[in-house]
Formats: sequence, structure tokens, C-alpha cells
Amino acid sequence: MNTVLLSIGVLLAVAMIGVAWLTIRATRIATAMLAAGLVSLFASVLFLFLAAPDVAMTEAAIGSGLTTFLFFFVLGRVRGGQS
Amino acid sequence: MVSPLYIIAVGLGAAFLLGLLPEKWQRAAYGVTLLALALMGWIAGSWLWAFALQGAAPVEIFTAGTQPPFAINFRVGLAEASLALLMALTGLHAALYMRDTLFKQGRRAMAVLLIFVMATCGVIFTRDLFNLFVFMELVVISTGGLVLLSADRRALGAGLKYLIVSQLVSILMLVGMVFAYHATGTLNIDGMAAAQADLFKGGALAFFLMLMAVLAELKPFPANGWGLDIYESAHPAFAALFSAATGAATVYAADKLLLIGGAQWLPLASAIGIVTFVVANIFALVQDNDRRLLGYSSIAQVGLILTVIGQRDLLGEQYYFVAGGILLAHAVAKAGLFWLSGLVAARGLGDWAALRGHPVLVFAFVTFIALLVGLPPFPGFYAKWELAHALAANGQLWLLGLILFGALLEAAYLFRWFGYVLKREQPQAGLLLQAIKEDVALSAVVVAWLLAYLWGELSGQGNLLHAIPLLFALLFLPLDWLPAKLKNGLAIAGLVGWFYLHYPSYDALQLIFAAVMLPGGAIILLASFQTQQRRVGFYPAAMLMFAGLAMLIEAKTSFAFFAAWELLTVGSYFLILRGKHSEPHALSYIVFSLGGAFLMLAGFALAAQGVPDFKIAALAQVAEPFAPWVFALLAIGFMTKTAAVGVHIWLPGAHAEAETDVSPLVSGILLKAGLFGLFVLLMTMGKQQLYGVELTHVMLWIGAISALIGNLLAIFQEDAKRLLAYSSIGQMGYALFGLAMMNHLGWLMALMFVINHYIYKSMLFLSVGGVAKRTGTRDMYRMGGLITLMPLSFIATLIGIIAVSGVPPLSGFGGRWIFYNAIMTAEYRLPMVIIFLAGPIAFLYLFRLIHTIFLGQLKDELRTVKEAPFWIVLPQMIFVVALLVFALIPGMALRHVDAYLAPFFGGQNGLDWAGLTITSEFGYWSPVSIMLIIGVIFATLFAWLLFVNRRAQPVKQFNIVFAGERPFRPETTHFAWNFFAPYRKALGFLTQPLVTIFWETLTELLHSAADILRRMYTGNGQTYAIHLLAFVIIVYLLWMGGL
Amino acid sequence: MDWIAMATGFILILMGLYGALTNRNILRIIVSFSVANTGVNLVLVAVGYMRGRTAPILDEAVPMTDAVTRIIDPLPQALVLTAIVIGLGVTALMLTYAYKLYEEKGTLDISKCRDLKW
Amino acid sequence: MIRRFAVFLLLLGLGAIFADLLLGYTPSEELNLTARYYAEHTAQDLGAANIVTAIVVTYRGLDTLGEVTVLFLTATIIGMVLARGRKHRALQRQLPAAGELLTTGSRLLVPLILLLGVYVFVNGHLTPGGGFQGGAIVASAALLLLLTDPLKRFSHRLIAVMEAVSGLFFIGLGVLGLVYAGGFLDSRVLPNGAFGTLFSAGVMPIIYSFIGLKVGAEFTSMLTHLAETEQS
Repeated sequence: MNTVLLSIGVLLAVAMIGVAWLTIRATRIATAMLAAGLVSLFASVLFLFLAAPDVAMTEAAIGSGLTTFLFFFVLGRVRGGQS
Repeated sequence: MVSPLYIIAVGLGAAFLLGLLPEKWQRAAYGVTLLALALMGWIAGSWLWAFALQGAAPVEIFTAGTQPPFAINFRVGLAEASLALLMALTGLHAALYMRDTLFKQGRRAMAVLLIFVMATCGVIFTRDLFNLFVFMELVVISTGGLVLLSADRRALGAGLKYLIVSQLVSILMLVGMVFAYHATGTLNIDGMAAAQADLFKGGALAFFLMLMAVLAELKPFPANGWGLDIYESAHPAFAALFSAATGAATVYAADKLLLIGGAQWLPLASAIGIVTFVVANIFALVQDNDRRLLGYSSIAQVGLILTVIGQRDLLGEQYYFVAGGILLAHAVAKAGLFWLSGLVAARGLGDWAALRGHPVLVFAFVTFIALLVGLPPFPGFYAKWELAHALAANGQLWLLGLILFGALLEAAYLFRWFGYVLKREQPQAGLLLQAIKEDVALSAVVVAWLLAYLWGELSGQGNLLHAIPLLFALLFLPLDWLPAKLKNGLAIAGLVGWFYLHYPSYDALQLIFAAVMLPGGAIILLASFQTQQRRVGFYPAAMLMFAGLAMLIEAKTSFAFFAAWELLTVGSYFLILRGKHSEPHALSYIVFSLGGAFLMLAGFALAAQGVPDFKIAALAQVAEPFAPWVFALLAIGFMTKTAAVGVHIWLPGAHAEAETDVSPLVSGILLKAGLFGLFVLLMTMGKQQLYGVELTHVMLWIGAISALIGNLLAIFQEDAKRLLAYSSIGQMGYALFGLAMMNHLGWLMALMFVINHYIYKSMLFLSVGGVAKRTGTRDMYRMGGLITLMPLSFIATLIGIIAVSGVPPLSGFGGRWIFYNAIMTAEYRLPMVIIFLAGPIAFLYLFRLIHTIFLGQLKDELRTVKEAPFWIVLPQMIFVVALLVFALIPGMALRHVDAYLAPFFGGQNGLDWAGLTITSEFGYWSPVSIMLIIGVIFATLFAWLLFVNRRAQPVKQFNIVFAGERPFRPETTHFAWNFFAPYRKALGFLTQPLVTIFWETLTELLHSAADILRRMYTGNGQTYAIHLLAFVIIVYLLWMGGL
Repeated sequence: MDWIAMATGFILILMGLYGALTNRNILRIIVSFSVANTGVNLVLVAVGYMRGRTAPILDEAVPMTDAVTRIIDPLPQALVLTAIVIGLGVTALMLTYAYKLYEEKGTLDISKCRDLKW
Repeated sequence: MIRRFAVFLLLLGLGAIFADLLLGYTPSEELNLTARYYAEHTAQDLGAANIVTAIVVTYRGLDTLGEVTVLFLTATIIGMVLARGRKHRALQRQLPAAGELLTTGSRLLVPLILLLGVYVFVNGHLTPGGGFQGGAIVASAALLLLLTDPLKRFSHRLIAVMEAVSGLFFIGLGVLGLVYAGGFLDSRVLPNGAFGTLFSAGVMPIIYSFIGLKVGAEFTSMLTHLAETEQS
């Protein structure tokens, strides 16, 4: 295992945790949703490193793509829904 | 047979096909749905046929043409096939039931329903873990859709809560699964089970997470708030599916998963199951919404099944019989009840009173309740029997106790509900009848009885539905439309006929009890000729009780005995419930009786120690250390029926509030069942010691105190029937005392009490009942001077009280005579004093019956009262004659019994029966001469009275009343009001209802605890998710911490 | 790499659950769950990973005969594919529920949706 | 606050479980029994180059069928929920027209995206990707169209028919496997063909194509249903 790959992995992991923190604590829901999509996107990169191209594609297309769109669709309909 | 994969293919294919149909073709879509469900049912049914009747071996079904660990495989065996059939049938019924809703929602809803049923079948068939997960997710999601079919807007929230929880569940499941896969290299359930050692080397945690995930779907306490919300708000047809189908499928999934874990995880399942069972039943006690109540009950039942799964190894071959019995009974009953709930317009339990106008629906309701509680002849009864025996044989006594406790709680709220149905005011809202819905609900009744038959056949204990007495009782159900007189004739013929056919085979003891119960019952039933019209429901109930009694007398095995006991209990409960104000009393009767029955069950189970087909006679061979416990459990069970002090509080209300001809049935006859049991017990087990205490000695004390307290309470009653009821407690105390003396004369006296008490108590209840019927009241101070208007009733009462009080010349005296002889042969000083004290007290209250009702001045409003109806008087007159005959020649019956009892006490007869006199070692008793002497005295006194009375001067009524002042409560000025006030001052402390207070406080505590604790179900879906997480962590700490 | 992925996965699950169990807004709950789901997927794939091996696709680089020694465990990947899609399904369903609830109640606060209790 | 603390504590417990799992985890050096079988047999038995695809479509085809059903269910329920209580007055809001660039761009892109999607699922058995990924890509074309013209209406009928037909074909092929080959969803209904070519691996590519179509249709259905909520 070479160090470059490993450091990229660590970097990705740190990034994911940071973005996940944003997801659960961001003040705006839109930010949270975007962050969740980002987590998913980072994860799909990580999947590539884990020799799982199929999963990476799926995660990218469905996890970060479609899901995020669904979120925004609904967010638009409920106008924030903040009580 | 068609591969079960076609069940999946058909379900899915039909669901996809629905998408092709134009939106307008609702009928076609509905047709496709029904057809697909029927086809799925047919496939499952054909497999069931093959396994059950042709003995086929279970079949493995491979997919993708590859062997199991590498591809997904299905397995179909007996359990799978029957469960799949259950799924398909409940699905089909749901589709029929929801027709209107489905038409309104369109083909989408039908597709979701199809997928739901398909997925539950998949959960059952699959042998692959991940596949199981996929099917379970499908069940979850389609549940999310079907919940929305409800007209209740709140269902939306319930669905969301479920989805939130299921997210958590699927996270646990996936994480656990992948680590389990890592440890074992397979996803196949059987493969993992084979690689168990590897799995637990690689971390039992993985399995733990999976187990938690699957158990969470079973709605364990406390992680089940979401489930309750679904039950409460969903469409009833879906709630039925959710309870029956999802419940059964998930239970089966848990069963498969535990296969992987192996024996060491079974206790955990049992622990979680039993906690859920008990707590959910406690919470249900305070529930007033019918569907939520059914939800709690569903959760409880599934908990019970989980408990049984945890005892899988212990049950061995019986496992599927027990678990399947409970599971199917639960599924059918719950589905039926939910379907019924769709017919009831409002949601309160009391609103179900609307069913009352429809006897068929009431029958359906009672079938479902009996099915759920596990009364004979339903599968739950056999299952409970086997379960109790297996648990007792393996020392799992705590578990057995908890199961029985939970079952009692469940019976309590279900029977309370049934009481509401029969007794509460019919609500405005009424019923929403719809033919198809009714048919669906009634089909569950048919299935319930089929299951009852099937389980009877499988039980190996003899099918109760082959028992002729029971069949005879059930015959009255379809005949209920006949006029009451006709049915009464049939019932009497049945009782007498059965006795006539069977009496040659009885021994002396059986004969006495049988004579009292069967022809004795027939005499009391003569009074029932008095009723007009149809009297719906009376005869099935009464004959059920008699069936139980007939079977009890002949019972050879503990199973037959217990089954008969439950039948007579249930029958008498229905009888008692018929009284106008008897709802709470009937409830307390059934709760105490079932409680006593459960103790008996535990006692028999403990005695049998796993021996199948345990004979009653074998009780004699039960060894230490079980023997005293068996004795105690059985004795308490029987004493509950004889209403010994402490467990007597059900009796007064139950006997007093019953109908005129029912009171003598339940007092004169039913109480004897308890005595019969005690006889059998003492004859087989004899004296037992527990911690150095002689148990019969304890019984002796209980008998003495019962006699004293019963009589004391009786003297302060204003209500004539209640007085007689309390008197029964006292009388049964005497009998108990006699039995517990464990000597020859004591037993003889107890037997004499069986006959005597039957005759005079039946007679008194009938005459007092006749009076109450004519005067419209049971309060004695409202009566008076009825001697001239109701002379026959007067004579019956007079003879009756002479007999009860034990003064010569009637048979009561004979009883006392034997009794005093018996006491003299035994060494029981203090209880003897108490029992002597009870004697004169009895006279105090009996005297009031004559004095207050028949003597004194006649009330103005009662001047037109007529003698009681002929049919009520007739049996009284028969009893009068019987009393006189029995008083003259007691030896007719007793000498045989004496001889029968002799072998138990060294082969000597207790008394010498030569000629017309009876001799004991202390003296002799000559009934005929006593009768003569008393007759002479009586005639003399009577003549003198007549002579004196000639000069009596009548006083005008009301000439000095009130002195111009109207009292606040006029009755308090009546001389008979609070007649024994001085005694109350002196002895009242003994009548403080301490026992009543004890039981009431206990109930109150349970209820308030339930009411406080159930507030943890805040309605917040997030909280429910936290509950689930807490559940997982707590189990982790408790279980894995100790592992 | 697999350790990193697995640890990250676990942390994401915990963070996601924390978000889902403490936020009151239903949309936020759903978003948090999607983070947790991503974490689960990471864990799953990490378990299948084996150092120094390649993706389970046979081509010139990985001939059929060497497959056993060259590729990683394909099964968890197949599972993850399914899990992702199921996750999407559930998420979409929850979003629809949220939308509908908002329509009915005018709020997305989960603590305000408590018509059913006890 | 109490809730947060309680949740934190509970998650600490869950974290302990996870930590235990993590620390107890030893990566395997060798393929386990199941994985070894796939590595050895997939190519020979089924003729698929992408083993994940072979597992998804054939070995664990039943899972995939379930998975497709999950999407179908979700789409159906969403349709059901959103159809319920929808007001029928179609309120045509005037929206600002999408920019020229977006409109033209999408006209150009949509066919390309569709083509890409089809390529991905047709080659699922050879290269990474397959029905799900392809389906998602197809759906993104629809998404693009929705973005450029929010009032655009897709034919529900068309989507439903596509969904139903591809679903039925999927099951039909599965049953064919049951009848003509070793079991449900066995891909060897057709010959395996030459390894590594498009027409190989039996019916696997056909099934995956139907999955792709179905998934695409379902995603589109979900998206359009949600998009149409604007109407009310």
C-alpha cells in the first residue's frame, strides 16, 4: 500500500467527516442537503480506491445525484418547513 | 406441485401487470388482484396438502441453477407452506374486505397489497440472509404504503414513524450481516448455522446486531410505540394483515435467525419475549381504544411466541405444535377482531355493544377471544398445556409463572371487553354493516374452529371436539332460534340421559357428584320452563357448564380434568354474565377462576414432570420435592372455585346478580366442582408438608375461617340473594374443614354437605328468586308478610333454613352430627372453636329470611303479589320431598360412600349403618325417631300458636309512624333495616373487607402503573427510534456484558 | 485503506444517527439518515476489500485463470448495490411522507406530529 | 438537551459495539468459500466478465428482483400519496422561461445522456455499471428536461407501461430460467456466447437492460410525481 494512496484515503475520510458534521449541524437545510450529497460523492471516490467501480458509479449516480435532487425537490415544495 | 417461486412470480407479475391496465379498468385490476392472491394461496395450499397429508419431505428450491451458498435458495416444508397459506389467505381476505378502498385508491393500492403479500411469503421461504433483508424491506415499504389506505388522517404520521424506525433497523441489520458474512464466508442461513463456531470466533456482535434488527421488527418492549400507532390508525383490514401476516412472517424470520445463533442465544429470545408479553398486557389493561388495545395484545402475543421460540430446544418435537398453535390462533383471532372492528362505527371498547343485536357477530367475537386466551377447544389451549408441561419438567418455573400471569392479564381485559359487548348500553353510532366485510370476519370463525379440530387431532391428548358432552352443548348454538321451552326439554333430557347411560360405570364418589350435578341440574332446569320466548345464549352457556361437569367427573387424565375444568368455568361465566347487573361480578369470577385454573395447570405440569398422558391417579406417586408444591397449587386452584376466604370476593356478586334459575345452578352445583377436585386431590395425595407445615392443617384453618367469615358477612346483608351467597362461602368452609380433617367422618360429612348444600341452597335461591321476581326487589326490608300470599315459597324457605341451620330433624342435623363426631376423633381445638362459633351465627341470618320476608306486616304495594310461578315452585317442592327423604334415610346414599371411603382409613366403615339408626363410637342417631319426636313437638306448638293467635288483635298500619317527621331515608326506620346493628358493633371488625381491599389495591396498582408507564409512548417518532436504540444498548449491556 | 474506510463508515453512521435522533425537522432527519446509509455502504465495501487486489471484473489485465488470486470479494459489492437502491427507495418514500405531512399540518417538526400516543 | 445527552450516551454504546467490531476485524488474506466460487465459476458457467453483475443479475437475481420491486413500490406509493387529495384545478403558474442556453443545451444533451445510459446497462456484464446506474442516468435525462421546463409533463401512461412491461419481462425471463435452465433467473436460457463480447453471458445483458429500463422509468416516475406537486 503506497503512502500517497493512503494519505488520499485519510484526506477523503477527514473531508467526509467534516462534511457530515455540516450535514447534521448546518443552520440551513439546503446546506445540509448539499453536504449529504457531498458525503456521498466523496464516498464514491473512496469506493473507487476500494476497487469497487460498480458501487462507485451507483453511489455517484443514485446516492449523490438522484437523492440530492429528490431532497431539493421536496425542499422546494415545503418552503423550508422550519417551524 | 408448482415451485413456491411462482408465488413470488405471480405476486410480482400481477403487480407489474396492473400497471399495464388503463386507469379506468378498476374491475379488471381488482379481478387480477384477487386472482393472483387466490393463485398464491392455491400454490401454498397444494404444498401444505402434500406435506400434511402425503408426508412429503421438505424441499430445497435453488435459483440461478446454482447450489445454495452461492445463489439464493428457498425452502418449503410444513411450516413454510402453512405460513405462506396464511399470508395468501389473509391477503385475499384483506383485498375482499377493502374492496371499496381499493377501488377508490386505484390499481396502485392493489399492486402494493400484492407486493406486501408476496414479500411476506418471501420472508418465509428464503434461506438467504440478505434476501431475507430485501424481503423485509419490501414488507416495510409496502406497509408504509398500505398504512395510507386508512381513512384516518393520523395514519400518515404512523407510517413516517415506522419508516424512521426501520431505517435504524436496516442499518443494524446490514452492519451485522456483513460482519457475519466476513466471519463465515456465506450468507446462507443454514451455512451460517453450520459455521456457528466461526461466527462466534469472529465476533458474536455481528450476530447480535442482526438479531436485534429482526427482533426489533417484532415490536419488543419498549421499542414498539410505532407499531401501536400503526395498529390504531391503519385501515382495519391492513391492521389485520399487519398483525397476522407481518407478525407471523417476522416471527418465522426470528426463528431462522436463531438457528444461526444456536442454543446459547435462546434464553435471550425468551427473556425479551416474556418481558414484552407481560408488559404489553399490563399496558393493555388501561386501554380504551379498541384498535390500540388489539395492538397491545398483538405485541403481547408475538412476545409470547418469541418466548416459545426461546424454549425451542426444550420443547423438542412439540416445538412446532406449540409455537404454531399459538401463532395461528393469534393470527386468526387478531385478523378476525380487526375485521370486526371495521364493522363497529366508534372506537371505544364500550361501543362494541352495538354487536349485541347480532348474535352471529357476538359468537364470532367470543370465538376470537376464546381463541386468543387459549380456552378449550382452541389450539392455544393444547399449546399452553404442552408448554406448561415442558417448562415445568425442565425447572423453568419462573418463566411458566410469568407466562401464566401475562395470560391472566390478557384474559382479564379481553373478558372485560366481552362484558362491555353484552352489557353496556348500545351506542348511537352502531354498526357499519356490509355483507362482504361480515363474511370475511365470519370466515375467520370457520378457520378458528377448523384449527381447533386440527390441533385436537394433533395433540395426542384426545380431541375435545370429539367429546360428546361438548358437542351436545355446541349443538345448542345452531338450535338457538328454537323456543326456550323446547330447548329446555332437550337440555333436561340430555342431562338425565347422560347420567342414565353412565351411572353404572361410576364409583360411589363419582356417583354422588354426578347425581348432584346432572339430574340435580335437570331439576333446577325445571324452573327454566318458566321463561318465555327464545332466551338466546342461555342454553349454549348452561350446557357448556354441564358438559364441563360431566367430563370432569369422568376425567382419568390430568389433561381431561383440566380441559373439563376450563369448559365448566367458561360456561358458568357466560351464565353469570347474563344477570342484569352482573358485568363486574362476572369479570371478577372469570379472572379468579382462570387464575385458579392456571395454578392448577402449573400444578399438573409440575406433577407430570414431562410424563405424557398423566393419570389423575398418578398424583399419588408424585415425589418430593414436587409433591407439596403440586398439592398447594392444585388446592388453591380448587379452593378458588369453592370460594374459600381470601379468594371468595367474586362469589357474592356473581351468585346474587345471576338470574333466578342461574343462581341455584352456580351455587348449588358449580361450587361442588371445587369440592370434587379437593376430594380427588386429598384422596390421591393425602397429607403433605411444606417447610414443615402440614398443608391440610392450613386448609383446615382456611375452612374454619371461611365458615366464620362467610356466616358473619351473611348476617349483615339486606339483599336476600346476597345473604344466601355469603352463606355459601360459610357452607363451603364447613365442607373444606371436613375434608381437611383427613379422617373418615370428616370426609363423610363433606360428602353429606355436597348433597345437602345442593338441595337446600338451590331451594332457597329458587324461593328467594321467586319472591324477588314477584316483588321486584331483593332487599328484605322492602318485603314482609308474604306468608299468606306465597305459602309454597314460605314452606320451601322454612324447610330450607331448618336444614341449613342443622337443627333436627332435617338432614342438616345429620351433617352436624357426623361433623361433631368427626371433630371429636380429631385434635384440632382452636379451629374447632371457630367452627362451633360459626354455627349459631348461621342461625342469625337464616332466621331473617323467614322473619323479614314472610312474617311481619304486609307492605301496601305488595298486596297484589301472587305465588311464584309454577315452574319455579315445582323444583322447590321436589327439593322439599328430597330433603325429607334424605333426612329419614340418609343411609341410602351415605352408607355406600362410607364403604367407599373405608379403604382410605384402614378398611373399617366409619359408622354403623344397621337398620334405621346410625351408630358411631360416641353415640347413635336415629332419623326416624327424631323426625317423630320433632313432629310431635311441632304439632303441639303449632296448635298452641293457633290457639293464641285466635285472640290476637290486629293493629292498624302507620298509626304511630314517623311522629310527623319524614326521615331522610325512610327505609332506615324499618325494623328489618340493619337488623343486627348491635352485632355489627361487636363483631364488625371481622367483616372489614380486608380481602376485598387487598385485591382492589392490587388491581388499582397494576392499572395506575400501566397508566403512568405507557406515557413513555409520547407519540413522537423520534422518541420511538431512541427507544429502539436504547433497547439495543440495554440488551447489549445486560446480555453481552454477561456473555 | 479498508481500515480507514471502515472507521469512517462507522463514524458516519454514528454522526448520521446523532443527527437523525436529535434534529426535530423531518427533512433534516431524512438527510441525516442518508449520511448514515452512506456510512453503512462504506463499511460493507470495506469488509469486501482485500489489499493488493483489483476489482472483480475479468479482462485482459485479470484473466480468468488468475481470478482467484487477483480479485477482491465481489459479494459485498453486489450487496451494496442493492442496499444503495433500497436506501434511495426508503428515502424517497420518507420525503413524500414529509411533504404530505407538511401539507396537512403546515409544519415539519416531528414533535408536533403526535396525534397517536399511549 | 436531555434528549441530546441521552442520544449521545446511547450512541456511545453503539460506538462501543462498532469499535469492538472494528478492532475484532481481521482482513481476510484469501477469498472465502463463496467468493472463491464466484471467481472460479462465473466466467465459465455464466460467461460474464463483470462478476458483480453476474452476482447481481443471476446468482442473487432474486435480491435484484426485490430491489427493482422496492423502486417500483416506492414509485407506486409516491404516486398514490401524491394523487390522494390532489386538487384538480390545474393552476398554470407563469414561470420565467428557462435560459436559452439551458434549453438548447438540454436539447443537445438529452439524447446523449440517454445513449450513455443505454450503453451503461447494455454493457453491464462486461464493464462496471449496469441496470441501476444506467437507469439512473436515463432518469437524469428526464430530470434535465424537468429542470429546463418545470411545467413539462411526461406521459404517465408511457412511464407506467414501460415500468410494467420491463418488469414483466424480467419476471418472464426468470421463469424461463426456471423452465428451461437450472432455476429461477438462471441466465443460461441462451447460450453463454463468446466471453467478453456484447452478446454473451446468456440472458444476463437482456435482463440487465430491462432492469435499466425499469429503474429509469421508476426514477422518472418518482421525479415527475414530485415535480407535479407544484400544480396544487
